[in-house]
Amino acid sequence: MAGLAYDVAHLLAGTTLLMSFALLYQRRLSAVVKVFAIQGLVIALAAAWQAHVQAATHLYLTAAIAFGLKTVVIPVALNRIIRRLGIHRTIETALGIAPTMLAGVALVALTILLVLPIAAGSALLTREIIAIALAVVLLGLLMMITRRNAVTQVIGFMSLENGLILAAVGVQGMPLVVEMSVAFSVLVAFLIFGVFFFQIRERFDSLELHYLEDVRDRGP
Amino acid sequence: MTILALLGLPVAAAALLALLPGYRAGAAGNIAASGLTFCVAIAVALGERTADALFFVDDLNAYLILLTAFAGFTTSLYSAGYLGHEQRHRQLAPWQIRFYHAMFQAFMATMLLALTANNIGLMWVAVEGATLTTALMVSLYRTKPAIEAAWKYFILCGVGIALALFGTILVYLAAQTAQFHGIEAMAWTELQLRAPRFDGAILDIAFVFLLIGYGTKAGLVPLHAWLPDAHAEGPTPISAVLSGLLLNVALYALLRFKMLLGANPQALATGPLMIALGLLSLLVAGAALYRRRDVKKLFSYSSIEHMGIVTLAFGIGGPVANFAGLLHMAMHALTKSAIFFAVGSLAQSRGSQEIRALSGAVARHPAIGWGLVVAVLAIAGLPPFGIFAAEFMLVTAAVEHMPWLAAAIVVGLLLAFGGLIRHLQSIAFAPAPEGAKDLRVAPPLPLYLHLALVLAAGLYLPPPLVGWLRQIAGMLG
Amino acid sequence: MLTGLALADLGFLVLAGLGLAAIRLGARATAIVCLGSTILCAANAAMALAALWTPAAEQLRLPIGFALGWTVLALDPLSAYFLLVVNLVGAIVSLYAVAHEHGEAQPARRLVPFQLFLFGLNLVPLAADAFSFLVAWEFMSLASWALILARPDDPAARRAAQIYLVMAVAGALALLVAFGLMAGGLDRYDFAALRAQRAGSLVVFVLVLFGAGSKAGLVPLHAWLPLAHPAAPSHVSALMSGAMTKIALYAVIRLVFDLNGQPAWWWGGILLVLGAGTALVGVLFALIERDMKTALAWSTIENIGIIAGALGLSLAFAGSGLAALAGLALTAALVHALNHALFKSLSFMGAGAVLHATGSRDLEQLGGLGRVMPQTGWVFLVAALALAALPPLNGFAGEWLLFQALIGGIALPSPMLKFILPVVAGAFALTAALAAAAACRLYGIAFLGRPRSPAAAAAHEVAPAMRLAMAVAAGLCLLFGLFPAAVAGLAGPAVVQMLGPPAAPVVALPFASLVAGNTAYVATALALAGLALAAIVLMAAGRLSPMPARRAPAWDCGFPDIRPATQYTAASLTQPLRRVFGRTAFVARESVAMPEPGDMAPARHTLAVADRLWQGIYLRIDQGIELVATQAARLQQLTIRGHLMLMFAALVILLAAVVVSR
Amino acid sequence: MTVIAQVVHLVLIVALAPAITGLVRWVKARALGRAGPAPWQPYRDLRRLMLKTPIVAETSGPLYTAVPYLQLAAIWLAAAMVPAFTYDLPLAQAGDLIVLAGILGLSRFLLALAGLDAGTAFGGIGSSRELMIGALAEPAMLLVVFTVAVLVHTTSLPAISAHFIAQPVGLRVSLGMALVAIVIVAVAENGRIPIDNPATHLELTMVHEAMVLDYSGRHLAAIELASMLKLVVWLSLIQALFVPFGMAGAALTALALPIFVAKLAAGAVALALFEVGIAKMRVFRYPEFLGGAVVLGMLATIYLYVSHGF
Repeated sequence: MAGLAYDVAHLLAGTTLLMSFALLYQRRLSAVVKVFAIQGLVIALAAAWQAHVQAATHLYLTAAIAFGLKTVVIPVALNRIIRRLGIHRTIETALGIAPTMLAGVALVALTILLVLPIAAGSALLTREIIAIALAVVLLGLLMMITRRNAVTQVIGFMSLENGLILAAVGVQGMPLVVEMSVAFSVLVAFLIFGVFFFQIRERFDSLELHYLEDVRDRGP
Repeated sequence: MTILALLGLPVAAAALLALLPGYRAGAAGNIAASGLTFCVAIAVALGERTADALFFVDDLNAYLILLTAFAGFTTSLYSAGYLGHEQRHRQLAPWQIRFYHAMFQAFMATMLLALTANNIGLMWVAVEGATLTTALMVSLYRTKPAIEAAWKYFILCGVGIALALFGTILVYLAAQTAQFHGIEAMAWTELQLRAPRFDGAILDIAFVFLLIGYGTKAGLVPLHAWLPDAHAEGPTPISAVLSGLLLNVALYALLRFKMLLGANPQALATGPLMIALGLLSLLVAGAALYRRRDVKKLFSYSSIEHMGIVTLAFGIGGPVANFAGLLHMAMHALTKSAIFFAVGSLAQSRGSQEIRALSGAVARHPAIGWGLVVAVLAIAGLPPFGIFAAEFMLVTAAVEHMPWLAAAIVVGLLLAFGGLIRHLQSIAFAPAPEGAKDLRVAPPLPLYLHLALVLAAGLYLPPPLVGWLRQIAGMLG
Repeated sequence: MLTGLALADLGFLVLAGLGLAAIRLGARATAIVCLGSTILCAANAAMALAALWTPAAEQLRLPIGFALGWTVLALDPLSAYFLLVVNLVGAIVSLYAVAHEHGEAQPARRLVPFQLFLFGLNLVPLAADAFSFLVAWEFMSLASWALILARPDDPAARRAAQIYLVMAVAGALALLVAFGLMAGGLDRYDFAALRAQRAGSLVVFVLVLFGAGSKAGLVPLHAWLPLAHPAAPSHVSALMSGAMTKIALYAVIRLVFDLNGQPAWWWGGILLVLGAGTALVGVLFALIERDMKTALAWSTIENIGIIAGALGLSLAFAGSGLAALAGLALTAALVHALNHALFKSLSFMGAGAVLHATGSRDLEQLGGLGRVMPQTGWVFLVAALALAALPPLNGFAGEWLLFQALIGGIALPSPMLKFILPVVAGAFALTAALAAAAACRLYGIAFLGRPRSPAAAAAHEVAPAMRLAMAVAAGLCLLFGLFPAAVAGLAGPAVVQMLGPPAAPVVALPFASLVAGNTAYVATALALAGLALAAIVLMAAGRLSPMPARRAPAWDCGFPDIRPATQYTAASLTQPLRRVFGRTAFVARESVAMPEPGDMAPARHTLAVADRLWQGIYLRIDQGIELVATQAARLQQLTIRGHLMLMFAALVILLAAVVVSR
Repeated sequence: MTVIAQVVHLVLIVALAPAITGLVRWVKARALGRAGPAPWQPYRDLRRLMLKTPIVAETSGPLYTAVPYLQLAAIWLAAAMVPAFTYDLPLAQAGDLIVLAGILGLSRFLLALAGLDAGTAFGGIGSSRELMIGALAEPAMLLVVFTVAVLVHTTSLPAISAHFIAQPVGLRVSLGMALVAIVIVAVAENGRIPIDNPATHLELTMVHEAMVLDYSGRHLAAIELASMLKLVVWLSLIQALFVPFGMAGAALTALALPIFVAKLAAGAVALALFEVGIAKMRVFRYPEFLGGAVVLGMLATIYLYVSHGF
């Protein structure tokens, strides 16, 4: 049982990381949303699997939230935003795809170096989970800073959050996971609301309110 | 029990104030609630040190609870006058004032929750809640710059807070390595006891994320970008509590984690990381003080600088430097909010917060102007004020441990001083701009109250207080 | 005694409170407050004198101030001596202020900081722990900053105040680090504890030189001084120049001689050379500055250089184990400190009287004041003679001792110092001669000749209290000039305290003569002889030349133009010297605009003087700060994505640091 | 006994001073092939001036009339401090070379003030140049003092003379340099050629004469006498420092006084011949001339170190 639990969890975690790379790889907005939905699904599965393995019912709730929000609601909402605001379908990158991938690999290498000193097998899965979650978090952040479209940045942020959930559900008996994921969802909701409300088409920092020039730090 | 009262009071007040119509009743309710909270905070600070599953009180958080409740109370006094002016001059609609009051109490509730929470997750939730409430308050004026500032604040702190959550989860994971599970494994009191057996390597990674996450909230360079804008665009009382309270609470969170790592023999020394960020904050913010046009941005950079100093102090560690850090936290909170009180009143009188537009303060508003002069001299670290005492301890402690660091600190302090004094002189003493009209503003009493406290702390700290602070400094290791 | 001094010091705070109340009470209350500080200062001076008479070490420990320790106040000969300096000046200047403040707008603006300034000045010598020392030190800076800002509408005053305060704080921070180094991890900052572990650290020495030197005006840390002194009201300039710079020197002596421990001989060499450079730079600028008070400020720099040189010499001797010579040099420094305090405050009060009477400090607008304000004229002549370091005034005594110490320097074992000595001696001699030229210029242009402006012609004598204060100061200058040994005697206990019994200055009391080796300076005897000879000359002239003098227009070699503009001006008087030194210490650019032949326009001579040190150091620093500030400001201009990038970078760097450090 | 010697000294120098100046002028005239006034002509000049009505500029103040007497008294005092036929003089014990320099400085200071008091252009010229010369001469003078002090370990004039009499140090490079330096200083201080021409009538080149241009009668007499006395001070200073031979100590010797007068006369003749041999310098070459003296003074000290060992 332990072997299977380990293998499945590892597989799901690995898939999440793969999806993070896939997110970085995509050039088209709709594809990014799709990949993100898949990553949400994987996370939901991972949570559900852990709920099953640890016999922790509250993790089912987490899985349900992840599935509901990340696989259904948010992708739909994002697609609507894209349509409504007429956002370009291609992604404007600050750093080319290939360099981004290279940077991603470097980050993964960094995470490996970081987790190496952790005593192996001291607890179930700890080292592997940390390595992958760390990589997902860093890749999410990388996506936020190398992609210019607001929608991709929001997705980067949520992918970062996926890393958190991966870490949180992967360990035995982490309390308050549900509470925290709810609190986090509020944050995300605000974010999406903000993007929608301020009609942010391209970037976070151009609120498209035509006053940018005279407000951004009126000082020099 | 008192803890519940401490947290329940602002929550209830927030709900009540959201419903209470009218500026007068709202302001009175806000003051009353804050005053009561302050009284309860005194009771908590004087009362016994308790710990249960969710909440606890020890010397460290009792100190900050007292400080937070006090500054919250005085700021509520100030904001009554501030909002009165805004209301008279139709800057804010009644619903906005009502919203402000509710949010003020909600913010106080999150601050106190973050301080009293005996759970790393709960504390995180509280800090996130504080982000949301303050983001809403920053955008209170609904002007475009205000909304932009709130947005920037929200995004940067959102990412920061996400990283902090990751760090929090990692700490729990580290606890796992010591076969330590469940809700206790997130309680400060328990974690602190068992930290020596945790896997140090995980704690290291966790601390980096926590440092970046809560460091964003504390406004450390290079994570500080949200801070000046948020301070500048929000209502001035909010600038005062952001600088005086929120930054301290974020640092408090860092301190707690630092203590955990300190207890673990395998874990990395956290000092150098904090020293690096603190020094960077001090130097960069000090340099950034020079080219400022907006007075509130100016003083928010000064807040960054002081957070840098406090972080440095705790990074150096040891009884003297920790004492300095603790004293500095309180002194900075009091002085900086006093400065915002003065600056807010002046800006209301002139209808502008451009430094150039504010000149002639001493000639036109002697009471507020001199108050500002004294407060800025105090924040700049001149005696006989409390910050000088704290900086004295910090520098001597730094000299003792790493002389080169003392040199860097001194350069940073001087740089910041030069920037502050340049603007202070032009605000306070340069002749008022041609045709400047001044609306009447009453000198804010909390300004003088804070200054009196800061002065008193510089001249004489009562031995019980010194003993208390020494004890906390000892706890911090 | 110490309790009395401490209580009197608190009295200044009370007076400051009264001064605040005097906002509404008007001129009478102002005068009362100033009189109050006169009395307090006089009482303090008397107590300090008594403490010097019966040298003893007293200590008070108060449970206030520093949170992690006690406030320790102590009175020993060194602090008593400097308290005497401060309070002599303080008493005289307060008396002057009684009338000077009369009729000024917003008296509280000056009255309150003035009392606080006196408080700080009195507290520094008493403070015997690092914390209260620095508190008092900064208090002094702050109060004087407020005084410089007494007329804030003047942009020059604001600029001066800003530069002053920043440099003062820089100095205080340097002292703070020095104290931290001296405490060496003991976490005890009272002087007794510091003294117990004297390590003789070079870094401390350098920091003290920077910290106290910036307050004293040691070149190249002098930039604030010529800006701040003229900007402050005259009685404040007197106090700053007379007392505050001395307190800075007190800090040097206290920290270097007393607390830091055995110096290496070559430290003294550094200070000696710095002192000589300071003296030269100061006097050269005093020679060309046309603003009276600025010229006096430069002269203060010069005298600080002389005192610093003497201190350096004393250190070199002490480091080479020559206690007696070290005592001689330290005596020179202390004697000159007291004397300079007196004559420089007298000069500033005189300049203040001129400003009061004519509304101008510009030498080119003055002239002939000796006839319209004769009493001020005579006291200023005394000041000028003292400034010129001429016998029998008190400015000479200290320089005489310094030269004796320099000559004693041939006993130094180090060849390097021996080579430096003649150069330094030449520099100090040049300084003395140039100081005489500068003093001659100040007095000669302002008080002699014919008035160069209507304001100068219409000047009137100043209020009696101001004249009284100046007369007291002038009287003391004469007294200390004629009895230089008395001053050396006062300095004696402090010298012995710093350097041990063999260093006691040799003072032969019967003739009140200063003795160094087998050389003596008996001012009284020479003055009596000079007076007798003058009497003989006068009698002989009266006997042999019976014709009464007749008044007539000046002949001037038949040159008929009697317009005041034909007189020599302040600029032209020292033009030859300016030419000689115009390419070294400063950059003097002269240009003459001659009109075309036939054009009736007057020719114009313009003179621009720039301080090389200002351009070379201060402007560079300013530019550097501007550059850094621009970069730091640019950080704020980034987009949100840019800020996120910074956050990401910080995260990755810290993570990498964690990896590397394991 | 010493007091009597002092009084004799005081009277002697003031009586001799005009004669010495007269001697210089006479020798100069002779050397130039003119007959020249008799050496005692200065006495007549002084008497004539004393009998004239002094005219005082209207624009001048009280200092103006006081300065001639004060200045004369100061120089007389300075003269009294320099060992002459004996070094055991009370006033010479009361001060040293540095005090002497100070008193001479005082007299210069007073005269420069007097030049400014009338508010005339020429007075200013004189004062201005006098101040420059004084400023440049003083370091040279002090370096000479320094050289001597290194050798004798004191700046007290009687002690120096006594030392050189008791243990002649012989000819030394450094003393030679110091001598040249002090001669240059003396030339400058006394306003002799090449620095200043006491006999000039060209106002623009005047220094000392320009300063006192407006003085007349007894005031001018006092100033003239003072400058004559000053020459004696410098001549006796040079003899006291460099050729103190024949000088008496505590016990007076019969030859001391004639030897002193002879040394003064020899100095005067030497000065006159020196002046005949060179031309007046431009004002802006003074720094080079006096700077040479400073360098010589410094070299003198350093050579002393060399010969003494460090």
